[in-house]
Amino acid sequence: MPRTFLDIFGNPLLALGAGIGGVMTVLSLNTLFCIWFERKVSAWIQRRMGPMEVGFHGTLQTVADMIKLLGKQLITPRGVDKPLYHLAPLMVFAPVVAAASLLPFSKTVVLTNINIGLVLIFMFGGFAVIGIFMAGWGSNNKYALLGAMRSIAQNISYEIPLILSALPIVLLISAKGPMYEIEGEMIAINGMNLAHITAVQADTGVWFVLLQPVAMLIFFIAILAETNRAPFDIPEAESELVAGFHTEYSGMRFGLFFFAEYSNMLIGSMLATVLFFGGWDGPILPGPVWFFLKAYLLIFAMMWIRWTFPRLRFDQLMTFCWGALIPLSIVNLLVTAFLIKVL
Amino acid sequence: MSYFTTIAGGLKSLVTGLGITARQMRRKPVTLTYPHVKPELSEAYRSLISLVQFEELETHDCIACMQCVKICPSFCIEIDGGRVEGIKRMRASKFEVDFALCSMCGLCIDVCPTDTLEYTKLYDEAGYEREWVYDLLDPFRDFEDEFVERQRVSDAREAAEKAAKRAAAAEAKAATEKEPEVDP
Amino acid sequence: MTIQAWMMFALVLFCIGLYGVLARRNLIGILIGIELMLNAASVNVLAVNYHVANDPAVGRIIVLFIIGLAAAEAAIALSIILAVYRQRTSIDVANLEELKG
Amino acid sequence: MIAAGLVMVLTIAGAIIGVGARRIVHAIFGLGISLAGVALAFGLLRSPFVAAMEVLIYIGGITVAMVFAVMLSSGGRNEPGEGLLRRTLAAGAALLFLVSVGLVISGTEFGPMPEAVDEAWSVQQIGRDLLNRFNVVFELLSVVLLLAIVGAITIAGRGDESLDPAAADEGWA
Amino acid sequence: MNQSAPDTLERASDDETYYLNMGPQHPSMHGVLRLLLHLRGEKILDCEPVIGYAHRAHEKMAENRSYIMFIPNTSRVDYLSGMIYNIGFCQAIEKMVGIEVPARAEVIRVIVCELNRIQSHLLWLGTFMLDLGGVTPFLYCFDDREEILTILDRVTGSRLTYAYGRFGGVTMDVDDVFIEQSRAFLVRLRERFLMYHALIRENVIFQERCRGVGVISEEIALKYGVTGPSLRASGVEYDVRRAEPYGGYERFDFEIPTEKAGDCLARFDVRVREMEQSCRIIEQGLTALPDGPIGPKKLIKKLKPPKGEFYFAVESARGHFGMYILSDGSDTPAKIKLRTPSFSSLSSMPDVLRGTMVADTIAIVGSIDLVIPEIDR
Amino acid sequence: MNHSLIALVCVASPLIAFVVALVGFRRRHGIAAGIVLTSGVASLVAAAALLLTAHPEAQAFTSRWFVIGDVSIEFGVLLDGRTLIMGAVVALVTLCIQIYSLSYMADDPGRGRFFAFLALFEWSMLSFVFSANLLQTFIFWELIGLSSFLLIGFWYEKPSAVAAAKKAFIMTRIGDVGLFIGLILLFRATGTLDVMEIGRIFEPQGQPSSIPPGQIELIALMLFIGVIGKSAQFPLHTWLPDAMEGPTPVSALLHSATMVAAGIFLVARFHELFLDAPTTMRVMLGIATFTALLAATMAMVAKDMKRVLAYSSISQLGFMLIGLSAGSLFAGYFHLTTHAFFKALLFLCAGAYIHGCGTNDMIAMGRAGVARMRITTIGLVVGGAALAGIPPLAGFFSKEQIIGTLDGSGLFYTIIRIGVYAAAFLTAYYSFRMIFLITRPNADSLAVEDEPAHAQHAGSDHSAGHDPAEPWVMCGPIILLTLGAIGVGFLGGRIAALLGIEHAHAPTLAEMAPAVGIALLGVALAWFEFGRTGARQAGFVASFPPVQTLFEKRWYIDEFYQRVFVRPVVWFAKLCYGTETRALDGAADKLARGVVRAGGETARRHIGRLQLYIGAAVASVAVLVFYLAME
Repeated sequence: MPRTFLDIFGNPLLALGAGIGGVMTVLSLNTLFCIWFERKVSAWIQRRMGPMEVGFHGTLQTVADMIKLLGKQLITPRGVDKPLYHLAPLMVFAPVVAAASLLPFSKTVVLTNINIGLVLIFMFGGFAVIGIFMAGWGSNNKYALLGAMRSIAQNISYEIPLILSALPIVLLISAKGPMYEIEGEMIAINGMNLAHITAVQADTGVWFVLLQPVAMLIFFIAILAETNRAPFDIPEAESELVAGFHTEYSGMRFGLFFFAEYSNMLIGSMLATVLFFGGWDGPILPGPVWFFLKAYLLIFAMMWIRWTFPRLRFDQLMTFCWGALIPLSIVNLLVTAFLIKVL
Repeated sequence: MSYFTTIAGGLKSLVTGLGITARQMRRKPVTLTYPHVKPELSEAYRSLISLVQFEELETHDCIACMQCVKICPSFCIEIDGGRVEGIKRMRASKFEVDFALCSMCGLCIDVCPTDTLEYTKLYDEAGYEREWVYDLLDPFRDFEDEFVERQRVSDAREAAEKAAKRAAAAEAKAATEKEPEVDP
Repeated sequence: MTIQAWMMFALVLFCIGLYGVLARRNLIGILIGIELMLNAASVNVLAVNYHVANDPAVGRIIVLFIIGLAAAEAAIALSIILAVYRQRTSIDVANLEELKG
Repeated sequence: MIAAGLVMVLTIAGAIIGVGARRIVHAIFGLGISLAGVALAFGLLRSPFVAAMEVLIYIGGITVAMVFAVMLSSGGRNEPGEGLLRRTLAAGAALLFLVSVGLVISGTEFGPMPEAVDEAWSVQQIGRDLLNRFNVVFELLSVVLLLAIVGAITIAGRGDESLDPAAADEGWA
Repeated sequence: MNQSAPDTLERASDDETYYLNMGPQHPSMHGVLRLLLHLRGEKILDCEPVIGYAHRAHEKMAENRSYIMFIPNTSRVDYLSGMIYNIGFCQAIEKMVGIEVPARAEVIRVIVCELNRIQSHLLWLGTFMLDLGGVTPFLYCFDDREEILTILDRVTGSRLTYAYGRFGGVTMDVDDVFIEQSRAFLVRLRERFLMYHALIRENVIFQERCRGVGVISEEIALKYGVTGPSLRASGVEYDVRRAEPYGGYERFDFEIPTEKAGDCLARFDVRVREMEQSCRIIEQGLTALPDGPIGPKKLIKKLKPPKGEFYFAVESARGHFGMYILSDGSDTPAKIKLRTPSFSSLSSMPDVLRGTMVADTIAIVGSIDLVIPEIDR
Repeated sequence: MNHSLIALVCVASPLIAFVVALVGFRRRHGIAAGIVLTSGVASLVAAAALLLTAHPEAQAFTSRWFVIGDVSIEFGVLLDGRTLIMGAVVALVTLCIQIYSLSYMADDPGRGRFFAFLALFEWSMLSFVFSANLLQTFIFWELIGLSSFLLIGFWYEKPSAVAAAKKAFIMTRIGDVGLFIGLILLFRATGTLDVMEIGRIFEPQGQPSSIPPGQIELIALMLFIGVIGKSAQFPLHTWLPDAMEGPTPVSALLHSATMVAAGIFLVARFHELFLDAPTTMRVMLGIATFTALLAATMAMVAKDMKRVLAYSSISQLGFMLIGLSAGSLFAGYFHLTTHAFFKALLFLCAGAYIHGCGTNDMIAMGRAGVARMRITTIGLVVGGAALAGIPPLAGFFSKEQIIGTLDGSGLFYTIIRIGVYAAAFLTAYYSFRMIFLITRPNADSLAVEDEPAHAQHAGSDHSAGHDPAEPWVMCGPIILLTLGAIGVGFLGGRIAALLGIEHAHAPTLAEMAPAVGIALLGVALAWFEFGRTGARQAGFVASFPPVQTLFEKRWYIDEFYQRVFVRPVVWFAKLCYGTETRALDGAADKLARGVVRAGGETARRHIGRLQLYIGAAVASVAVLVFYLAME
């Protein structure tokens, strides 16, 4: 089983510092890359060039934008609920970092190895809702408030299919247990341990997307909704709500929301990679490379989808969740449980 | 049954959409990288107006007839001018256009009796003040005296020719008029 | 931490919740107090479970039940609050003292 | 030890904001802080799963529902403050309770701490227990939850009236 | 939360009504239009359009200049069907005074007007998709529209505000290159229609967003005088080109597409089918382009129509565009009143929007194809 | 896959479909129908798989639900011959009817709800059939009642439908009381809720020693009361004809293989117990025979096609009970199976006709030329002939079996036998009367159409004269059931084997002769009166107007109930009301006013200051605790 940072550094504080540093670095680079990538993908799809000026093919464009955002004045509009308004970007951002530290990106070294990693990630996902609400409420802006309400309703609703479509994996892993041999080592296997999930996939050579295509689809859709990506980008639907819950934010505060969104995308794709695509499992290339490759392929799919489809209406979104995804995921879960019991 | 056909149809439409965008992704971009590449303007491109430099005159041919001033819907042309000492032709002494007002409709060009107005090929001109007055005569000022001189010469020659002609004609006429007198 | 410390902590939390229930005029404020009291009870249960009980799973299950019940209670309470608000456009308990014979 | 102390301080502070804040939205966030502290306390008591559930359900669910209730009701503005008398009386009652029960707690002798049996439980164990030993309670709880949902919808639901343009029209007449 | 309840409200409202300003500056309003929405949750109880933010007094300007000087103004009233307005005004004056138009000029006018109609519809298609959240089709539509603009640019010298019409003809003649370009464009457009069909019309999300949304019933449409594609989508087969043919349209063979449903989807379908019909008209025009002059030898600058009133209407991309001209016998009109289709379409909005959701508002307002300056004139 | 899982699929899929359809897609009818149909197919496949693979020996698969004291309440499925056959029949017929409803209900605004209810019904019925436990049996028995109530009253905007649904519900509830008592007694007597266990207790020859014979009789009688209610036997049969107010597919579902058959199935289920109660069996035999005859006479004169079929259902249910109570599980069960096919078929045909021409009146139907609906008419003829017992159709074999079991001697049995023969004769007569009225309409005959035509189906706008359409979704089930009505009769041996019984009675030609003869006689009479060219199309009872009226008025049983039960009860209730309001209340009011005044004073002090009360309570508790702590 992989060594954790705690094993490597010995001292918990040191491990924590290294972990946070590592995660922040990865997330920052990811955000820089993703924004550029998103602009490029949209440009390709729309037969444009995208950013071309700063750096080779505009690669440094995001850096320039970031510097611009950093230099911008942090406007605090009159009438905002100050504590909430100021805390909101951090509240949106902090859980993301915490959630990112739970993912097993490599076979040998991970940040943390917790038996209930899956639940914790969902837990941190739940935190973000509060942040969004704080932003929407604190801004004292109608569009922001409407966006926040939509966002909360959407996030809470889509958490259900998200969890329900992850549960079949937990069942599949647990069914292998209680003891399972990985590379000659018998371990007490745990269905909610992300490292175990990856290890079992790598060991059997069967990625769970093959066993659980329906769950994969639901999970992917739910992640799209959780990260407020089109066609579920209703909380920030620019044609309706201007910019949704972060309408009133400027400068780096706005940057943090952006940061959180792209980090969320990365975490969602990474989680999907772990659950359905075998995590770091892959030939020739080292594990982390595979891991990020898969995650970025999923991110590419997200962008592709965003730049292809129109947006759903809010009630349609909810109907889709409660009327289609949740029943389907329940049926899928039941069928999986059934088959595991039978086979 | 329709339930499943609906779902399948919906999914198919989504996949089709993705396929289309994927196909477009492989095509070349259609944009022009503007500051690096200049756009090609069409022949008829309507832009700021300027005065034509006629080959034979070596200058413009504005006769200050005020047609364009009258027809301009933006009231942005100001012309002064009149008879220049010594030549027959009317000449504009002031031709100013406030391009902040001009709407490039082209009516002045249509209406110009001497066809001395034309469009420039400037597409990225911009004014920075409320009044953005161009003196269209500016490029021609230096030639004006020369032209007037030339014109005077040619006018004089013309006048002389004309006078000669007229004289000849008068003679002829007189001759023809006289003849009957002689005749009877 | 000793069990006494945990229990005192839970007691303080409970009393703060109690104060909220007694003092607030806003129905949602009262509900917040109730939630605090429930959480105090949960802490207490887990503390006892951790320090004294022989069967470690029982306490956790009880807490899970408490959480579940709290969810149900909150749902009902909030819907009642909304209904009250709709009825008299206020969620101040002072306006609800109408139980006059 | 230090961690536990910090957690307690955090929880109590959150709770004080929760009951003391003038603005109800701030109170709800105080509650959120307090609940996060409680979750950390659960973690210290070696029950991370329960802690996760606490966060998921309390913070992710209940506080958010409260926030929604605030948005749908008064909007959290111009609330009357509580009178001094009211606060004093409430504080007195709470303090009385604190002192008397505190005395009881401090006077009680608890048995010795049993062997730490951390590995004896796990999520699987909880699941198994829920469905075997406690299945009647489990089912009762599910019934209660179902009824709560149905009840909540019935009480708070405005029915289809608001979704019907014609009815909305009539509302104007 | 109604701290900003405006005093323009006459109707009593309860505490739960929520007021939201859509515009005048809002990403989804294609101009400076302000919709004051009365919401309950996200449902619209009522809607008040507030106009006038883009008012430029075109009608007043007409009273201060001669007829010909008004020509550039016309294409600025509705900048998306500028050509149609422009030529429509010329046609009105020609009919009023009795100026003959040469056959070639007439056909050229039809061709450029239909090209203009197509580009207007394409732009509508793109922005409508943008309102629905689909950014990519918008750029595809603009790509196509760009072709039309290039073609028109070659003959008119302008891409948007064409002052192409003159009394009795047009300013510039078309050449073979124009014909070739137009034909090539038609071929390309027909291919693109297939793509749009697959990408947009077949898309299940698009259908969900549009089907049954914003139904303008025939009754409401007639009540408010909604015209153009929005009217035809409600099942009324009214098109000025057919009802009161002008400018040689009677010689062309085309259909008037109608739909029954009256919802956004029907309006979409009608517009797309209309583009196809325009393609047909252009093709016929290109084939049958006669030789001859394109206008009077000398520009008609001054005209003094007889005293009296005159009304003339053309079918713009948005519907019935009417010009009411009051002449006092001098060379400047005493009054020109423009009847613009967007204004009537907007008037119907409160009735249509009531009971829909905020997101639908965007779709519905987008689907009726408003050009705000046209409303404000 | 083992059998328990298949059975679970069979039972659970309708439930899932019901929930999903009702919760998610009530207004999206196509989707709801699709889901329900899918579940129907799943159930049918599962039931068929069970039938083809399972052992005829009884197996029970149960899992514990909860334990109260010593009794563990279990849920599960019991698989033996009886349940397997019944399950397959139920699933097949239900699926046919679901498919059929696609077209029949095509224009109904509440289609989604309808299909959801169909799924609910299927679930209840299947769970009832497969139930391994008395409690489960009872729960699903009641659920059947509930779902039939929902289905009969489906068109709830029609007052008559609501009344019919209410009537069906109440009538069967009367029987349910008996059933409930019977089940409790049974539980007390045997000490177990396990159906298999109960079967084992009563199985051996002779009566079980542990239970006194009188008690067995009582239990059997009580159970039989439940059966009377559910299976519409005299005297609780009156709800069934009224239940025709429901949509025709519902009639087909409820009155062929399912709801009414539940009663019969209950008797079959506990047949061992009934065999140990000879006296009750005689009572049952008598009642069943009487019911068969009574209903047949009603069917003779009815004009409404669905009513004819309803009466015939009652009559045929009587036949089944005759078979069972004469001691032959096989005879009754076989008839139950065959009846399911041909009666469902006939109902579907009736529905198709009604759909086609918009009237329920057979005479009007015939004159409207519905016989041109070929497939339906073939179905009608086959179904009618099967009902009449014409060889070699299904009804013949099973009815022949029933007649064959009546081999007792003595006056009682003689009377019974005469009654059965008469009922069989009348069955043949009325079924062919129906066929001839429809296939050989005669505008010149004496037959009179009901005016105004009693149209049930709201959605039909076909005018008489043009060819009514036969959509394939309607024809499919009809064809399938026609094949069933032809073929099932030959499966007697297999059914007997599944029931674990030797083919009890292999009839000889001589034994067959009277039954066939009687049936043919009935057919001949029907031909003479209705079928031949120039027939008067008036039955022989028309010559005796009082009798005709008696039959048409259903022997005045409904009126009798009205007079004897309903009116006195209403009168008594009014009396009570009067007494209470005038005499008692007057006194009470005075008293109450005093109390109210006293309470008012108290209440003024209690105005709902909840927090104050809580604070006071907490403070007092705290003081108490403080005091205790100080001790």
